[in-house]
Amino acid sequence: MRYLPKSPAEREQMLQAVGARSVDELFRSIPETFRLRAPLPLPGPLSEAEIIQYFQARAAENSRGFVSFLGAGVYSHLRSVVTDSLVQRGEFLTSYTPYQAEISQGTLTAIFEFQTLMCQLTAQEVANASMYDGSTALTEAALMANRITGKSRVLVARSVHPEYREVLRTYAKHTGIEVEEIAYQPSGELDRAALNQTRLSGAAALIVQSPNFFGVLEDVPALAEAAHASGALLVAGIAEPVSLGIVRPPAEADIVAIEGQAFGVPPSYGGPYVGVIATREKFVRQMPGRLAGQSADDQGRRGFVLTLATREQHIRREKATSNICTNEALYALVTTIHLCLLGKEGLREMALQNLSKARFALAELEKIPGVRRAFSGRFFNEFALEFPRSVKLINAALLREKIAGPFVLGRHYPELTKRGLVCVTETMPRAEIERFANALRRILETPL
Amino acid sequence: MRYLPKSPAEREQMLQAVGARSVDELFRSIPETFRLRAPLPLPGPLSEAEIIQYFQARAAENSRGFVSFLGAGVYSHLRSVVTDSLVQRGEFLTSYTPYQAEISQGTLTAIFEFQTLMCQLTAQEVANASMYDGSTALTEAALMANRITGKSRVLVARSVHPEYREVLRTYAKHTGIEVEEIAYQPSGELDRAALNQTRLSGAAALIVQSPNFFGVLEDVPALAEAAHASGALLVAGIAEPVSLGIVRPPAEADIVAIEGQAFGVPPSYGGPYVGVIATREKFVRQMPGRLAGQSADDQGRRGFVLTLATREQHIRREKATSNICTNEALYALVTTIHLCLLGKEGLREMALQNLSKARFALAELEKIPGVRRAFSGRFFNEFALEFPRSVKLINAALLREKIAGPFVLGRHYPELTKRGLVCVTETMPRAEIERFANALRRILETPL
Amino acid sequence: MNSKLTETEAPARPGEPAGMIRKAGRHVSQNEGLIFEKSAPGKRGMELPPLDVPACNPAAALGADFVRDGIEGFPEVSEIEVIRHFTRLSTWNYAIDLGMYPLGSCTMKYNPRVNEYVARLDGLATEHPQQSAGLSQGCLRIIHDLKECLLAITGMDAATLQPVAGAQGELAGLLMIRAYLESRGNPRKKVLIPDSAHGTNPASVVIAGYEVRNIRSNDRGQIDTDHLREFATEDVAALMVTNPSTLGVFEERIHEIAGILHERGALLYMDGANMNALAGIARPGDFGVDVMHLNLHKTFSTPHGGGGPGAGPVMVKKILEPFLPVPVVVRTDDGRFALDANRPRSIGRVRAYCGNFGVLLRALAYILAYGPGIRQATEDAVLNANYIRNGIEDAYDLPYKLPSMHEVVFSDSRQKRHGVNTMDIAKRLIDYGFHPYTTAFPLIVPGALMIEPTESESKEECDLFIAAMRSIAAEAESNPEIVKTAPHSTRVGRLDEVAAARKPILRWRPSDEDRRPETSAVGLSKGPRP
Amino acid sequence: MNSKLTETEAPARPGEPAGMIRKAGRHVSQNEGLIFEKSAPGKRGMELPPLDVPACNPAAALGADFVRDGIEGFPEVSEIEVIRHFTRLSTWNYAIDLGMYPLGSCTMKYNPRVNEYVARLDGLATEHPQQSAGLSQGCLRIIHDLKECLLAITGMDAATLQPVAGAQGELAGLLMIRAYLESRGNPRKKVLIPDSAHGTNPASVVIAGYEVRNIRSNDRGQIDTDHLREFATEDVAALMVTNPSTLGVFEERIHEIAGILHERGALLYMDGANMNALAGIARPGDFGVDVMHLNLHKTFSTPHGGGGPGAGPVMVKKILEPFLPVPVVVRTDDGRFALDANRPRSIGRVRAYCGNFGVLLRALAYILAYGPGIRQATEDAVLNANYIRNGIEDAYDLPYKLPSMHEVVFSDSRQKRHGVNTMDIAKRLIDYGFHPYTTAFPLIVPGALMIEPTESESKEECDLFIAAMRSIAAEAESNPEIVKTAPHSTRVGRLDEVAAARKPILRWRPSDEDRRPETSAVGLSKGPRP
Ligand SMILES: Cc1ncc(COP(=O)(O)O)c(C=O)c1O
Ligand SMILES: Cc1ncc(COP(=O)(O)O)c(C=O)c1O
Repeated sequence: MRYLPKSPAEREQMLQAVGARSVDELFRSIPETFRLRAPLPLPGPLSEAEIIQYFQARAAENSRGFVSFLGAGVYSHLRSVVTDSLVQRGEFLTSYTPYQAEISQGTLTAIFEFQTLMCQLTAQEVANASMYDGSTALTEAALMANRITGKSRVLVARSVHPEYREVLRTYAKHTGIEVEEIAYQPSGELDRAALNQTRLSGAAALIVQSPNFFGVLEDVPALAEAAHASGALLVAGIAEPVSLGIVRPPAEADIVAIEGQAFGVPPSYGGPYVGVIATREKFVRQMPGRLAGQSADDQGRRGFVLTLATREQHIRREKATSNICTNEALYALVTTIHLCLLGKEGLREMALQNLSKARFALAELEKIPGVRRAFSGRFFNEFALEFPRSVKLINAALLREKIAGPFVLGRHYPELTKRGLVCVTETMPRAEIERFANALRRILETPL
Repeated sequence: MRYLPKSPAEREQMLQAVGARSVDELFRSIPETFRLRAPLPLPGPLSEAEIIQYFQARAAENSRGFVSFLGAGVYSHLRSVVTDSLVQRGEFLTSYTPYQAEISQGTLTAIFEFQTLMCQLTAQEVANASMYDGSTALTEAALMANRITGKSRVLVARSVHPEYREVLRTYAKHTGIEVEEIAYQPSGELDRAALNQTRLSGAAALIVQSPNFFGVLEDVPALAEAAHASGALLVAGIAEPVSLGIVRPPAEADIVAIEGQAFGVPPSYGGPYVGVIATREKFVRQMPGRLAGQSADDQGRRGFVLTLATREQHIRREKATSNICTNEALYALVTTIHLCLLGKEGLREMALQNLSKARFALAELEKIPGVRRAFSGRFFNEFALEFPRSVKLINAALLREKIAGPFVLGRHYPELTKRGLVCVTETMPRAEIERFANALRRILETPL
Repeated sequence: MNSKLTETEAPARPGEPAGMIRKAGRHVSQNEGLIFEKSAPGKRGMELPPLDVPACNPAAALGADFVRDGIEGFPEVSEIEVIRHFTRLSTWNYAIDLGMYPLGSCTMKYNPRVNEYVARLDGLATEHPQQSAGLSQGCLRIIHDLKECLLAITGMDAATLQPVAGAQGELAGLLMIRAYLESRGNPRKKVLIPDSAHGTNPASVVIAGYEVRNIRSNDRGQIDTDHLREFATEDVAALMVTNPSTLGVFEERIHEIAGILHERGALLYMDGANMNALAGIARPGDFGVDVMHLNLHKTFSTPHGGGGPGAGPVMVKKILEPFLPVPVVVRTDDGRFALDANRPRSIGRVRAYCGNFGVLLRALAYILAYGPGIRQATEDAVLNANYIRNGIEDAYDLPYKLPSMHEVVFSDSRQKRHGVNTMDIAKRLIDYGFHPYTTAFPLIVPGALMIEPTESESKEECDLFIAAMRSIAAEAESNPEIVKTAPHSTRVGRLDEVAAARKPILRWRPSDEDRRPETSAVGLSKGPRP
Repeated sequence: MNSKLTETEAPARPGEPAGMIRKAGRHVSQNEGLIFEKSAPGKRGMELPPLDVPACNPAAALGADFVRDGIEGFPEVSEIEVIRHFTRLSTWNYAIDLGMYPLGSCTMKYNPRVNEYVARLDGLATEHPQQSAGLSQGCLRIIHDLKECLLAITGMDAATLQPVAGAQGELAGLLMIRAYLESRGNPRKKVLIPDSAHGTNPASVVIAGYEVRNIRSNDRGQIDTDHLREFATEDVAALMVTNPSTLGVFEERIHEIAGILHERGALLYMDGANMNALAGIARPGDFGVDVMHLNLHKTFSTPHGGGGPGAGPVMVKKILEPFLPVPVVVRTDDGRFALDANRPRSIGRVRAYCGNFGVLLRALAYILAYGPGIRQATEDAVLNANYIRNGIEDAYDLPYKLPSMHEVVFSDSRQKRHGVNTMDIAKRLIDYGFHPYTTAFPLIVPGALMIEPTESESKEECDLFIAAMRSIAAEAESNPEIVKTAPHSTRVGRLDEVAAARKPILRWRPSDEDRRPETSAVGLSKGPRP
């Protein structure tokens, strides 16, 4: 087998060296009854060429040839081939967690740069080496708030990504954390009225997302003020971080939970992505996940190491700040390289293009009779539309035009079956936006 | 511009450092009249994304979706993604000719391995670090034979790749080398009758190719004997080296000129490929091209260097064995990695699959009324067919079936307008062979 | 430092005595500052196609106080600088592609290149997790096919592929146990964990709302069944056992252990991180396991990438199927695939979407390459571990003598006498051209040397490793200093971890430039001459 | 060796004096034998899909005496061994991706990654050169578009993109000159070449059937026009001039030179290898050049790949168009592209098919990225060369003082006094983290240091280079020994080239194993213990 570097003769020599008559002897500690006699019923073995054929066949069964206006937590942005060619270097791709600093300085230096970039983007003081993704980062932020405040109730806006809220509930359920949801107002922003002191007081944290699931920006400074007024922390989730290129950072939030996918990570049907938690220096010891820190050797040469490990499971076990061990290091590296390439100007320009294209698309779509914007709040590259009929029906028709249409808000918000989310990034050509608008007009003109 | 690592401020500082008031001053030695004022009328600048769009558009204008039975000097064989991922490492891709051995040991070691592999394949004693391709390798082999023998006439079989012969004529014309062609016989082999002593005597070399352009194997030992009998050298060209996995190597030839494309190099519309010259140790000083040799440092550590450079243009100038400088090093590396992966068994298996598939295809095609094999000689993975009508017409019809049909021998052999070359490698699925046969049958059944 | 250097340099020379450094030398290596130190206003590394719609004014679009200006300190560098920066950094790493990476419990095996290739195919990497099932048949089929393979390998009944790491798999598995017990009236209070367990086990137990109760191993490193009988009370929900254990030995009485738990209505959870010792040889489903997770980034070769990503599928017995996380990939009668999220008894979601699809895809590619031949990989992995054990057994103390499976755990007790501990030996291995083994784990072995070669190592590489370990053992006696101060061949020496934790510097700040110890180019930008 | 090591090690330390080694340190590096030394019967690195037709018997198919058996000594290794072998080898190379590669005349600039990406696209890499023009419109369009770009940059009238290297371009150009002169009655006998020319020039002249006549440069490194007048007799076919010359200086009287030749019915050939100094600034077509070649692997950034591939398009004036090699890519009235091979006056083919298409494609991608902005690249290249010249002018002898363009040539005459020559300085640069410049070329500068930074180098990298060169100049006086014995930081020291040429070992042979100096794993396979 091509992955195995042994010849039959070498296997024999090695068996002799260990004094075993047969390879079965090596498994003698497994009770006879549990040892398989028959080969496993698995497909294969396949040659490399056949493996490629299998996956090409699968790829052809997906959405190839369709134009998609989906965002809803996962965003298509330009990526440079430079990033991919660098992360595929074996030295990055096939190395382990950098516990042995002296021969892991490449990874450690990159993590240190990643942490710095995340702090710069969020206007926070410290960021960790990565979490699984945005949904678990937001969830861990809630658990972290609970540890910091010692309070067990968290308030989460209904405008937070529905699947993030599901994950939060799963984790919260048996850690004694009570999750309360806060409604949204017609603007799509969190309903400040529903956020009275009584609900806030005694809460560990108020958890919002900005831009939120409806694409609407929350007023982070105001919400932070409200939360702080009653001793709660503000946790800000960010699922579309490209917005940070132009939108005011959540400096007033106490914990920021990011989904970094938009920074050069392919959609890949849901993962791997890269989550991050950024926060204030004073909370660092309550942070989950790994941290790289600067140090020096006996000759004063700068180097980096994993640090503050006493927070982690391999040292603290049941007292750890989290059970996370393997994280998403390779995608933190992707994000780091991508942001270095994009740079200060590039990130701003990309954000501006999103801002402009989304507005162009909205204008085109609003021209269609019966179609109007669903929420009045500020938005970045995603907005909800109200349609004269159910989004499901509309999407069925759009599929025939090779368009993957608006995200069906009704899936998670029963009250919004006629509303759909449209996302337009810099990757969407004007011509496709116009084609979408024309298709939609035609569809709505034809009576049911 | 993204490829340029300077900020405007840095350019200013550097201009000041060199004491220039403006960048134009740096070009003062170019007479004013010749300095361009207007920008060049070039397309661009394009971003990375636009460059990819441009080339994807071009790719869509080619043969995508067609099945091809073309060989005729360029062969489609399985390649491993491993090869491509290794040659794209910057350390190989972006390094220069290894003149500075101490920091080029990677390239030099690989060249040494390449030379060894080429010797093993051809049963020759020495091989060089690469030539441009098969056509120039064969041509340089002729010039080399001329230098070795001091004779100026070369005999070349008409069954040698027609474009190779054209290149030979171009190079021979003004180096005082006379090129005489030798006919082929019905078997497709060189016509031994035409090869009488009178023609051979006084000739520097007899030049053949095996498998030849018709896909037919030449009887190298016999031809070598004939050539040697009258003091001529035998030059053997090999355009389909995968044959060497199963076919007897040209051990009796004095010079072997190889086109290595079949060993893992993509067709890429004609290049880059990789030529090689292999020969006897005693002729090494007449060889063109670079050579890597083993050496050691002052502590006896093994290392490799470019050697016998006194043959080359940078030392010998007009007295050099060739004008070649830049060669095809990266593709010699591709070939080396590919052959290491394939290995002894793999190469033989691949050759056997070619042998078997070509015979299966021939049998299927010969079942078609009016279609018969054109030459009776031994063949590897390519054979010529005789059709009841012109191949041009047949191909026109096959195009409609999304098949790129037989190579039109009439293009180079006026007497063979009804003959076409069919190549079948291990990459051709049985189903496609059958589809081809059925299409051909249908076409020939419909009267003109 | 030179005397030490001489030691590490010398072996690269000919005619060296046996046991000197054969595998590695030293070579020139590029210094490099942080990317921020290369930044200059106006440099660009990536450009965008021109905007093809009217540009809008951000302040007008968002309101002035919602707009930010340029990010202070954000890098501005060119494409070639990025290429060089990360290429240079990469050369400071050790990797599987460079040599043996014998980290015990981590299963650092070869990561096939074709898996990287297929993961990037247009039509797979490009697929959006929110697109309809109708447009995702290829992705769903991949998830389904992998699930079938993993069920065959583990002998379990149902599975979720949503968890994105082993630890998350543990949590999902424990939550299913809890949901199951709850459905039978009482979730119970405790989960038993052997003292040899990995840290994520207890950490996950807590999030699942259980108390951890550690149970000790007997002097053979096996679970003490009497002890277990006594601890497995009515309020115990489950035992989390790693099998083979982190000592690399099979729990010979695993079936009896399962029996003890089942008698008492508790379940058996198996941490499957060590499945590389069993794939194709034995199936946990056959020896009494109720729930288990797999680490696809270990047993199934998906690249660790410097710490992640991973995937931690959870395999369960029928009784637990109703509690699987949502959504579940189902095959409808017409042979098409769908996502079923409507499962009232589910524990809910542990992560958004369908988990780390890109990792699942690679694991399937790996399994397809072997087919039933995966047994050969397991055999080679166990053969390598035993070959290494046999090669150094007389030089290092082996606290637990039971037959080794895929890994072997020694202790540094013999070297300790010379003041040399497991960390010193590990660092010295670097000079010999190897990545260290896992140190100080499992906790039941003081000063542990945990060695897992995997099947990816040739006899040649194993022989070099054995020679290196023997040579270091000799050095520990003849020249302990050189071991205690290792590594000597790396661009930076041992780094001060204590200082790093005392005054943490966790991010670059402009001011850092001045106090950067290692000169980097920035120090030069002032120009070379005074 | 340690004292030297101290020198090279020390600079990596803080507080070092100016002029010490800042750019590089040393790091552990894997040893590795030859692939043949890792071979063992039965190992496989690549497997094939099963044969889907009946397998034939080779002896029956070919006749027993046409069949060969297994190739003796051919490697048998696994996929991971191949990955490790070539990954390890690669780490022994220096490369543009690692730092400045200032080889004069070689134009080692950044090789954009996107060019590698597009060259591999399905529909481009997959295209067969024998397929009909109808199925090749995309490829032909790429060749056509590139030709148009190159004509715009050079100001010439027609071109062939078939030559696959500069040297082949030279030959093609000279053959066209010959064909043209022949068509006018007399091919003539000689081609004039300045003494500063590259070795391929005279070598190509001979293949074109001409005699080489060297003409000397004047004391300013320019062509001596009086001398030229005297040499440019009736039997001179052409002058081959490199402009800017290999001294990096522009031939200020190039137009007058063209005049002299044209008066006498001879043509002016320009070696365009140094076009990186002119692109966007001046066009050879404007200053009297009749024929020229370009090195796309230099000026237009296609990767050198350790020695090749390249492409050497030849650009000509109208009068030479009829003689272009066949085939020529033409655009038909309907806007489609075709290959015209029916050109009776053509010099014929210089290579099969359409040349190195994959290289042409990359060059076009490079040009499209810059567009008219290519002028900026040229300006930066010339700025870097002058900045470096200015930075070390007082430390090294500059034999020719005319303004430098893209490169600058010093001589080692000052260092010679201390017994240090250009090769020593070059080797010492390696310890400082740089690839050496070009040594001992051009021949008119004894002990030349030929330095070409290209536009791809940042100010930071240039400053480090200047500091290194200045430091070495100081070492040449204070400690010549350390320079003469350099490099000290590489895994192998200076290799004995004389011995290599005296008894050439040009291939591995099984027997070599025994006498391999550097121990490799094979020495170990016998097992670590006596
Ligand atoms: C035995 C064992 N259990 C659990 C884990 C945790 O898996 P992960 O790191 O994927 O969360 C690991 C790996 O670190 C392990 O070795
Ligand atoms: C000035 C000059 N002319 C000609 C050549 C020859 O070009 P090539 O190596 O592509 O044949 C070179 C490059 O080596 C060169 O530098």
